[in-house]
Amino acid sequence: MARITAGIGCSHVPVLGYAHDSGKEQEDYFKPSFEGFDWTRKWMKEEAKPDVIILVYNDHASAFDMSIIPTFAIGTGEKFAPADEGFGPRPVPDVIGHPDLAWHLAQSLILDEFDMTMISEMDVDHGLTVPLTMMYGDVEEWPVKVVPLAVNVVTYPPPSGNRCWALGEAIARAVDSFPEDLNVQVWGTGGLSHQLQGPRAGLINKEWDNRFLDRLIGDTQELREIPHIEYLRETGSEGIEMVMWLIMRGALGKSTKALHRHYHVPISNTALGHIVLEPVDGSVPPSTTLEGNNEAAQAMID
Amino acid sequence: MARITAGIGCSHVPVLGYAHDSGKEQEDYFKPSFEGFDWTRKWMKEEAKPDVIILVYNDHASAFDMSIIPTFAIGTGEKFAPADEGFGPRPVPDVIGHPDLAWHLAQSLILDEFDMTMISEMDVDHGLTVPLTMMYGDVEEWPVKVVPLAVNVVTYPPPSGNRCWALGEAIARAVDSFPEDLNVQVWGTGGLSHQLQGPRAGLINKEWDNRFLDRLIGDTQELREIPHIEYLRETGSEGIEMVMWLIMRGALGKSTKALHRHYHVPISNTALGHIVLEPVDGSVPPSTTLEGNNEAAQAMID
Amino acid sequence: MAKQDIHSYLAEFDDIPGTRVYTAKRARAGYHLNQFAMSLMKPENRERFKADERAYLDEWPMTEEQKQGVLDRDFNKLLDLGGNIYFLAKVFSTDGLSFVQAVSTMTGMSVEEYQAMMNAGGRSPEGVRSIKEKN
Amino acid sequence: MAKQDIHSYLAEFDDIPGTRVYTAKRARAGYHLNQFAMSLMKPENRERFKADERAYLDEWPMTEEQKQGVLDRDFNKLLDLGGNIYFLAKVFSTDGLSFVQAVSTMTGMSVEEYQAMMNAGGRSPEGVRSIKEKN
Ligand SMILES: [Fe+3]
Ligand SMILES: [Fe+3]
Repeated sequence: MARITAGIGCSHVPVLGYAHDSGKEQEDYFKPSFEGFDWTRKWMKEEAKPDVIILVYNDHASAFDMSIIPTFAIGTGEKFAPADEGFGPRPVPDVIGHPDLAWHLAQSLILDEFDMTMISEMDVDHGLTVPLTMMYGDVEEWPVKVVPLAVNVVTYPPPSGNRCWALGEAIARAVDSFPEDLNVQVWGTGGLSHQLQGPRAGLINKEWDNRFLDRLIGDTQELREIPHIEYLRETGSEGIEMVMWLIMRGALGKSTKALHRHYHVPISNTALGHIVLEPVDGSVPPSTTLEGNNEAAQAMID
Repeated sequence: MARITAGIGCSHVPVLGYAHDSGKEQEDYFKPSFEGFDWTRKWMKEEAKPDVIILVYNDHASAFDMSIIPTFAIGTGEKFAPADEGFGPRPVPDVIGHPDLAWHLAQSLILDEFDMTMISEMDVDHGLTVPLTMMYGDVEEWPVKVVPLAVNVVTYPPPSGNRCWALGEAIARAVDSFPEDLNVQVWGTGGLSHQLQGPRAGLINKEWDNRFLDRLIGDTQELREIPHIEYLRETGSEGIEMVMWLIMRGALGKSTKALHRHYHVPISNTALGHIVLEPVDGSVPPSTTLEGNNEAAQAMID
Repeated sequence: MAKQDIHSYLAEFDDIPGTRVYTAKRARAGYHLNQFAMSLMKPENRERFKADERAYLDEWPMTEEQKQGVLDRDFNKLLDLGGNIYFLAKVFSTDGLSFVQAVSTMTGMSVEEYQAMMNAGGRSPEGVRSIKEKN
Repeated sequence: MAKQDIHSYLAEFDDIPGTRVYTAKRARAGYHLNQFAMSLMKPENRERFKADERAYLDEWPMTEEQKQGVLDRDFNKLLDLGGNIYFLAKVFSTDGLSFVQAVSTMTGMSVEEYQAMMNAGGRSPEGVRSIKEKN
């Protein structure tokens, strides 16, 4: 049976992809960013060894233009190529999907009353590939399969924090009912505080970011109540990406502990953070909405 | 303030579009189908006169292929052309959207924790244009604006009946908060019983269909509990389209009365039905999930 | 109350006589078959397909069985191989067939027999609701 | 508890100093501006744009103000006119500018000043949370 063994929250700063791809990791400016991932790379390789990552990220006008904006799009394809974001695609391997798990998730989530979009053909941009690079470094092939889960956090409104957390819980239920023995991680990417636009650009809020990281740990569910306006005011217009971390957190269940935590400024326009979490009590509430839970369905079945 | 004044459920049998477009409405085979709409056409023109229709339908492999499958896609574009379904587009006017209302709905629904996809460019097939033809007949321009709401009922699972009803309730709340004075109807299309595939093709279940129509009237909420398997067994594989009628029904609130009802077999492979409903008590439960309802949001606002 | 998961939800679908529910499993198996069918929405592709069906099919990463099913217009087989009826409709529309004509070929009835059944009110659900329950 | 609707939700966004939240209203106003920017993802379009910016812009149903904003690389103005930063990024990438370089132009600082601020830990949220509350 598949099981969620860990969750990772991680910024997806594009310049770190560039630094890696052009061999600049050891330069003074980039070194502290990459060093923060040393522990995690080792742990991924030697201990965690996930089979599949459910990788929550957002597309930055790469795969989706303004003609179609899905709130939650799950990648059901066989593979996903790195997107050309204007400088040619990143020289990293194709991302190999796990359509069996992806379709299982999609089906389970829809029955659980999440209104998913299934997408079989798309390229994936830095939002997805930079965290892979940070965790795995230079590889010929990604040593893991990936189910991409693209969340709209660009056009307002993004999903609420509460909805994201609830989606995470539903993902946990769905993984739990996947029959194959799989070691699954859930990643939430983006953030932390940053603002890329307007006269207020460059905003960084270390205190708020760290309070956010604090509250991913343990059993508090406070984060699901943070309204969009608070992310905007406190963490900059692009800090809203942090709602994606709540999908990861929700999927870890009742309580978590942190195995590793890293926060670094400056890098580009963004506060870089990442956290590695393990479920302590991974239980999630039962679905009240799964179609078959209703009496009429049961009557037909039993 | 915008208000939902009526709801219509209506089959969208392609051959009726063909019969209309080729001047065969008066032929013996088609006559009883069209006559059932005489009352409604008159009522629409002389009494109802909606400004906008929120038109729930499904795409039949016209705008969407298998590469992307949104559960709920709301049309936010300025206009939508009739799709070429293999014989050239139907010779009917372009469908004019209402992007103001559509975006208002999309925003409100997402805050209400429905995971909408917004789509600005798409063609609309018989699922949307045939009901317009049945209600308005031969016109130079459609005398109404349309917000298309495309529901996946092709690839399993479609949304549950309960989810559809709840979406209708959320649509009612959203319409209620649209500031412009608009007379809005909600239509649910598709069904009634039909099966277009396999050795069991041609299935028609008059009794079940009429029980379904019965339960759209009054204050029962029984229909939201019907599981997919019951539609499949009782009404044929394509009868599942009836879940879209529940979005319409949910949007009408607590209780309804029927102004007109029509059921006819045979036409093509499908049981043709339509019903015109008026809200008696249009109230819907308040949202428990709207982002701003939570205390943290309130604290920031008040 | 017993809890149902996606497996029991899906398992029920196999208990409906003469019906293939278009589940993810079928959608995946039939992906390229359905995308091929979709390509026939374009007039220029219809022309190319009609000119040389086999050559056109060979442009698609479909299984040999799927290609043969298309050549044979064996729609029941194509449903088994992951075809969806709304996509397959692009194939029989290209042939100039109506839904009634095409659908009848899946039922083991002639077009006339099928049309007669529909004119008489359609196929009764009696006896074809469940394989297990024989109702 | 007071009930919030979409209007109060959106109204709050206008209270954030120096920030344009990309709401539906902006998304609609900027639709063709953003779709134009997206077109620069294709190398051949970048070449055509660079060869004659005005002519390329005239192929799009954008307002004159939007076109002038692009020609001037006035990103604050383009944000006001419905541009989204991830789409506008295709314009400044075409110019060979990094995010830091392009973003700094919106702040009234030189690239060096902006870079220095970021290296020192970024802009503090103190005083720029709310126009109304001045905090
Ligand atoms: Fe990002
Ligand atoms: Fe239909």
